Amino acid sequence: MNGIGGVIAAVLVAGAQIAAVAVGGPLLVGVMRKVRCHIEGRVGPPIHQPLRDLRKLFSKQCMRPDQASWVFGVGPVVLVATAVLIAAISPLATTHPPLGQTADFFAIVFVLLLGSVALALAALDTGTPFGGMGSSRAMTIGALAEPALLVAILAMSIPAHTSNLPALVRIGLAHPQLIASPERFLALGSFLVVILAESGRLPVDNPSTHLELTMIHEAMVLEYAGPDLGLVILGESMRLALLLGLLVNLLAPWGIADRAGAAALVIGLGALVGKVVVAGIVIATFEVFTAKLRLFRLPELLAGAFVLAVVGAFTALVVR
Amino acid sequence: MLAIVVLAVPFAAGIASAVLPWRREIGWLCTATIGVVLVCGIGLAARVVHGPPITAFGGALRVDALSAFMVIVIGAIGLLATWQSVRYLSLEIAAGRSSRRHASLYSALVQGFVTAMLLAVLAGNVGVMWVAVEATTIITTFLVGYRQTRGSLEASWKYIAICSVGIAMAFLGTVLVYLAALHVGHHLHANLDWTSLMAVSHHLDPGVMRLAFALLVLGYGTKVGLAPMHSWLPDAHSQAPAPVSALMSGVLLTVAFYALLRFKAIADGALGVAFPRALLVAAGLLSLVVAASLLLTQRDYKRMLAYHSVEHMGLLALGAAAGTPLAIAAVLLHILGHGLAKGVLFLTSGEILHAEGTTEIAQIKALLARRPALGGIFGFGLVALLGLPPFSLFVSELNMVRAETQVGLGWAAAISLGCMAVIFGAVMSHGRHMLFGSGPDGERVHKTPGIVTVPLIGGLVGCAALGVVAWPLDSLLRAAAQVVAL
Amino acid sequence: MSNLSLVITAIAGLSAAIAGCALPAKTRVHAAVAFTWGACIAALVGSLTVLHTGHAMVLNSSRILPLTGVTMVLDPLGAVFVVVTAVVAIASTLYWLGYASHGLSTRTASAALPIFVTSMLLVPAAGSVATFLWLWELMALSSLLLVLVDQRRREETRSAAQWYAVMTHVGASAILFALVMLSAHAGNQTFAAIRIHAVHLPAAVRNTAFLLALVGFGSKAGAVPLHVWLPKAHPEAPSPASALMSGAMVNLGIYGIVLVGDRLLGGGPAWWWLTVTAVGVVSALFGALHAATSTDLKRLLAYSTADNMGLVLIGVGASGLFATTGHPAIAAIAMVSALLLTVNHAAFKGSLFLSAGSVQVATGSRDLDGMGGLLRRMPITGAVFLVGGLAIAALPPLNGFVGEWLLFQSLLHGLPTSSTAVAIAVPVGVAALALTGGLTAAAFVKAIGVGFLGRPRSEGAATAHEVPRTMQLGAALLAGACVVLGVVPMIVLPALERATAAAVPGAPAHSLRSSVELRLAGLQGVLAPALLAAGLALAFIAVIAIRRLAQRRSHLRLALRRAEPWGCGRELQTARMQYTATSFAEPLQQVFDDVLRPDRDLNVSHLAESRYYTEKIAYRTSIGDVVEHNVYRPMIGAVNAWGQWARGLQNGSVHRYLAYGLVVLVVILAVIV
Amino acid sequence: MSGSAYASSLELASGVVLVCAVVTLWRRSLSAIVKALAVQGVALGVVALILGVGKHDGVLIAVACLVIAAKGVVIPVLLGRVVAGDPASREAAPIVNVPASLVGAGALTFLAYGATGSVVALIPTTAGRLIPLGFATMLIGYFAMAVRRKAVSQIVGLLLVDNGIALVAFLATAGVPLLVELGASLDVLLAVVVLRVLAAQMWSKFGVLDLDEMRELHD
Repeated sequence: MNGIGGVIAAVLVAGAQIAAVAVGGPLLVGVMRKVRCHIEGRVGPPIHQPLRDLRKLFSKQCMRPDQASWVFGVGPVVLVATAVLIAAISPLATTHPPLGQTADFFAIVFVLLLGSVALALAALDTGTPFGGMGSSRAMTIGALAEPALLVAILAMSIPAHTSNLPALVRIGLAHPQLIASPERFLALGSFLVVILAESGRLPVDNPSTHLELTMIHEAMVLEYAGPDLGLVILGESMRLALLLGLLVNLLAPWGIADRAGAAALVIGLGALVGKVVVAGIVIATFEVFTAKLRLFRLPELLAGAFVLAVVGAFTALVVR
Repeated sequence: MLAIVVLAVPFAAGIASAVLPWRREIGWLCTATIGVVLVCGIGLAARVVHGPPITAFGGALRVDALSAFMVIVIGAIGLLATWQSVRYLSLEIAAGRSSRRHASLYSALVQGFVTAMLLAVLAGNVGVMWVAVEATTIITTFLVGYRQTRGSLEASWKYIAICSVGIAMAFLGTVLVYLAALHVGHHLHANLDWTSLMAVSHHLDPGVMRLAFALLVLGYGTKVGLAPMHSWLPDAHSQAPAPVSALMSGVLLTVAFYALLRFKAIADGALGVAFPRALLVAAGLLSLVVAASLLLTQRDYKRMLAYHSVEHMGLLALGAAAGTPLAIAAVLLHILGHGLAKGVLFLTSGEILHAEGTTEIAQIKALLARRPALGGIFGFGLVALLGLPPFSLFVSELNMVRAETQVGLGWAAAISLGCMAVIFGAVMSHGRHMLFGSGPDGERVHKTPGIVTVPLIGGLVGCAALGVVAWPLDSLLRAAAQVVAL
Repeated sequence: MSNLSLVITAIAGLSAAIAGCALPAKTRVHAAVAFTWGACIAALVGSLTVLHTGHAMVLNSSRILPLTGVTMVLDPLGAVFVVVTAVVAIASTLYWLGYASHGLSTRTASAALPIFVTSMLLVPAAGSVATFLWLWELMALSSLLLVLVDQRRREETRSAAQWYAVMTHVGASAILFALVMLSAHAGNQTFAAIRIHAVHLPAAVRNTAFLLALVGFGSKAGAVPLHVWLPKAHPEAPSPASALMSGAMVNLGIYGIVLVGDRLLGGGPAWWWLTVTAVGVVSALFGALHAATSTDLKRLLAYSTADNMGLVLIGVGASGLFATTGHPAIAAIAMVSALLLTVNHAAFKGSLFLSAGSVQVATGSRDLDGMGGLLRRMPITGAVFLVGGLAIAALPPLNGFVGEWLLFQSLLHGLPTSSTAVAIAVPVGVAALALTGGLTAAAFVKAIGVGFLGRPRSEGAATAHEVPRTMQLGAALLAGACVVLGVVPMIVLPALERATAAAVPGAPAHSLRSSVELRLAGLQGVLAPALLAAGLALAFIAVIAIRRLAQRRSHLRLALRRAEPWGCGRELQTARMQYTATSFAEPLQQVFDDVLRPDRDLNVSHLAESRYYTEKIAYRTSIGDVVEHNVYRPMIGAVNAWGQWARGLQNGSVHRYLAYGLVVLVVILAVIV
Repeated sequence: MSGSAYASSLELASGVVLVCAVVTLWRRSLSAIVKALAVQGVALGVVALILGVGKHDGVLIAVACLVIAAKGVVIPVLLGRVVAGDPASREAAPIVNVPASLVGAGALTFLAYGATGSVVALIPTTAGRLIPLGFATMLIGYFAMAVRRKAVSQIVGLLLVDNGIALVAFLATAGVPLLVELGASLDVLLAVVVLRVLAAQMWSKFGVLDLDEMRELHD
């Protein structure tokens, strides 16, 4: 990739990935709702309903609590910005994303953490009990999920001798036996539980509820309206899509573009969308049949994920 | 010549103040005499540091680097004490607790006390040294009982009873040393001169010397306040008037320790290092443990300072047990540093007793808030005593621990550090209850007259200077250490 | 190397102290600050030249400190700590200018602070046992005086000062005995001689010396079993002093461990470093947990100091572990990460303590449950606290993240090793790193959210207004350092590498080739903080642009509307309805209940007439320090019991005293016979 | 004087010194104790006299006369006046009862013999053999001070210690150099005077001569 040509190509790839995630996210949420309704015997709204909601929200008037400071407004923007940044640099459609060498798994996790911390702070700024309740629970779950996540990354990085995400995917592509190895499954298992916790899916938090006692994510964003609410919903759905995309690429990297070129990129995007939709469907069906865990039973779930990751790390150590 | 002046001047002052009824001018005269003693001491030290020891009266008085250093110690703390005793006496007379005649007796006794200590330090003859130390006991008994209260009477009885028995042991030890010296072969000119004893120390009979040194450590240990025989110290020092307890705690204990050092030099020659070291380590550690235990629940700040002396004497014993030139130099520096700090603290406690009327720690609240000058000096005095920089006690304690570890007494040094940590905690909590807190609002801040605070601050600054600047004392310390070191 | 800078530092410090206690009240603080800055700049210049050239700066003088003389050797390792102390000191003294009118202008305080700063500047430059210990204890004494500044008003300050003094003294005695043991075998007491003779010291001496040094320096760094003084002393000290203590003094505990463990003893058996790592893990978790659940702002910051020092200890332990198991390159990276964590911690903890001080000055209290809405009333202090909080929570654009990333990389790449100890230590280390990161994020979201956002919960918070400009500038200086270190850490790393080469035996000179990114030599770990920050900024601007575009395109063009937030339909929203720090931390307290052991007492008072009607229910919960409660209280009780028993020794009867003497005489005579 | 008479008289005198020490432990009434002290002082003087005559040492003879005068006459008279002033001049309830203290005295004598083995070995003469007697007197004196309640009996105990040491001094080294000897005896004399003054003050001011009640200064 020489000079200007390289830069343009990189911008194109980044644009493609960002667009895919920005549009794909809400669509994925729509698909998952559709699957739920289908299993529950209802027709349910069309798949692109979330996109239409976003368009409606962006044209509405923006409201702010009277005592809130600038942090309230910045929260959603940071949430979406972090999602956009990760979408640009992580290996979704191609194993050579722009600025690929900086896409360290550790860095990506902490950028996501920045997004959720920004949202938690914004929730506290509203001055209502719901904001405090939501951010307190979210931060507790975030703190408990952190060890499982990092040890999972450790388990996946040990055999590959690097924690750089594109490199992990490339090595996974080149050596399939690395993927089939037990530590990769254990690590991805705990990674899946962490994804459900981070994006507020069912066993951890019911996305469609308004009940004070149970809602975690919903409580944080109660005060948002208009474009702010739109940004929050967009951000949440992009994060879900991103995390599932990473999970899928680490589990089954087939079809991802390994070499430069528009054709490979298109195939990569197609494969990505397909795999993510499949993952979404699996999660949606799983959600239909599980109930939400009580808040103080969550530590056991996250501890289970942590144990999975630790066992993965030890197998990675012992096997090598 | 200087040696005779050092002795004669305080003696004359003693006679003068005994005869004339007490007035402030007489008090200042006595302080001036001690100033002269200090100046002579420095003069002696300057001459003796590099030159040979000076003798006077045909060898009866002998001044070597060690005794010159002790004269400086006596002079410095004596100056502080006599400076304060002028104020002490005028306050006592004003309060009607003692008459002019009684005050003149007091200053005469103090001058006699200083003269006796100077004689003990300058004596070339070990017997004369014993007599001088015994004389100090008798003189200080009256000074301890000066206040005529029931407590001071009881304290002086215990003081004279325990110290006389202890000193008698020391006399028996001296006799046995003399006996061993007599039977070294040439009976003729054997006498109790320290130099001749040192010359012949390798031929002394080990059996007799072991018995003699044990009795000497027990005997002089009583006067030093080492553990088994320390019980008189807290009573005597807490009941005596402040200037006297400053003198006793700061100087008298170390003069007795000086005597112990002299005899240790002889014993090392006769018995080798093992036995004296074992004895001194045992005494030192026992003193440290006893001091640490009894400081924990102390309720009287004068007794707290007295037990602190027991601790520091224990440290000196440990340092002397190590015996290397570095150890003895550190011990000597510690003697001067401790003398200054303890003197300042006892004088301040005297002022606090006069101002507050009680020696109970519990009844004194927010001293720093109500009497900033006194509280500040008392606080920094405690800091100096606990061995924190910039004061000299930190440097001397560090080097004593270093010397002990080099000689293989690491375990003893560790126990001493442990005891010092316990004592630090205990004194810290007592100090906190006395010094900190806010006084009852509305009470005006009491000012302490400059005449009182100037010498005390001077003493503390001197102690700090000793701890920082090495220039004047370093050579004197090393020369003095060579006299008794291994 | 001309050792002029050390001399100037000492003289300037001394004159600052003299100016501090001699001059009248008005000019006292300004003169002291001016001289202290002189000392800091001199030390800064000296240490930067040492770091640049790599040669140590030596100063010997036998005229100071009787019997031993003074030896000063400033090597690259010490220089790093001097630079950190100087920067934190400059910021704190700048802050002090504004803070002086709020109670830090007494004679002792304005003399003690310059001495405290100067002694901290010179401790890393000490070259012999006596000099090091002299400066160390002087630092302890001056910081004690600073803790005691406003002891008149509060009982907690007095008891905190006593805890602090006793524990520091016990630590100092441990260090003293360790260094004396090493120097006793080595003949003379300079560090150079010790290093030469350390090789053939018997193993018992080396182990005891290292453990004692770990106890002494660990207590200064706030390692858990010995941390009890930290959450007591730091909150009670005036803010510039607590910023200096947390920003610079605790680092010297780390310097001590590296000095004794690596430089003097030249590394040791694996179990040494496993102990250090274990202590680090326990400290990190314990500190983070207590930070997450404490409601006093400064106490929260003090516990997070213990937590960060725990992370640094993990780094130091890992570096030692890798050095013993034959990975010098990774050991070097682990040491660089430990040093970077220390530097970062100095920057953000300093700014946090200073801004917490400004909050205390403005609202009059430190209790988070009484604050709120301060960001609107104190914009700059709020912003500084926000930056500091995000930095300590290790979030990307700021410096906390770079340090933790480097530590994670060194742990990761040290893994495929033969020794099982390392194989167990590393995952546990990573887990601790992660949980601590999560808990710290929760703690600082609480501190920022409850403290600065939402509605003011007390009269003090409602009427708070911004503090004088110098105080804001002091805190902002360190917050700026956080941002710069976060985006461009490369300016610091070469210096840290040179320091590591001096500390870790056998470490390669250049462990990370750092240009725009941090590329680990010989490994595939790369991080480009600058690019990440740029990407974030770009994305942020893009999103705002899209949002504004969507807003303008919508035909309604409605302005921003401020309205009552939703309170389940209640008309009047009061500040009491918000979450407080206690309620925010309640889930975490619930989860970690058996570690924290909060003491709850509930008393219900019934009406006189009948037990079935309750008159008043009072519920009080507070989280004490488990270590203090179960370890220190029983010890103190035992010591006091021993004191009570010992009083019997001196019961006043002259017969008993004479009997003591007689018994000892008889025993001696029996022994001699 | 012929050899054997010289030796036997020396042994007799030293024996009397030790016996008087035991008597002070045995008898309860203070006046009896003071009388025993006087006898002991005289015996000590006689020992010094015999040694002085034996060695034709004029100084020692002078010292002997001084000892007889001071310890035999002056001090007992001083103490006698104090005892006369105190009506309950009996050692009512000594801390250690009489038989136990006698057994203690025996043990201490045995210990004295053991401890001074090396000293006796050093001096082959008869005087050398008698040194343990002095040592035993000193130990018994110390024991007396530690167990007797009355102030006077403590003074007597102290004097026993001094007499014991003086005996050892005379026997071992035929008296220490004159200057030291004078200083020592002057000190002992002054010590007794001081104790007597204190006892008188205690008696006049606080009406108590039982030392066990003086327990105000304690921790």
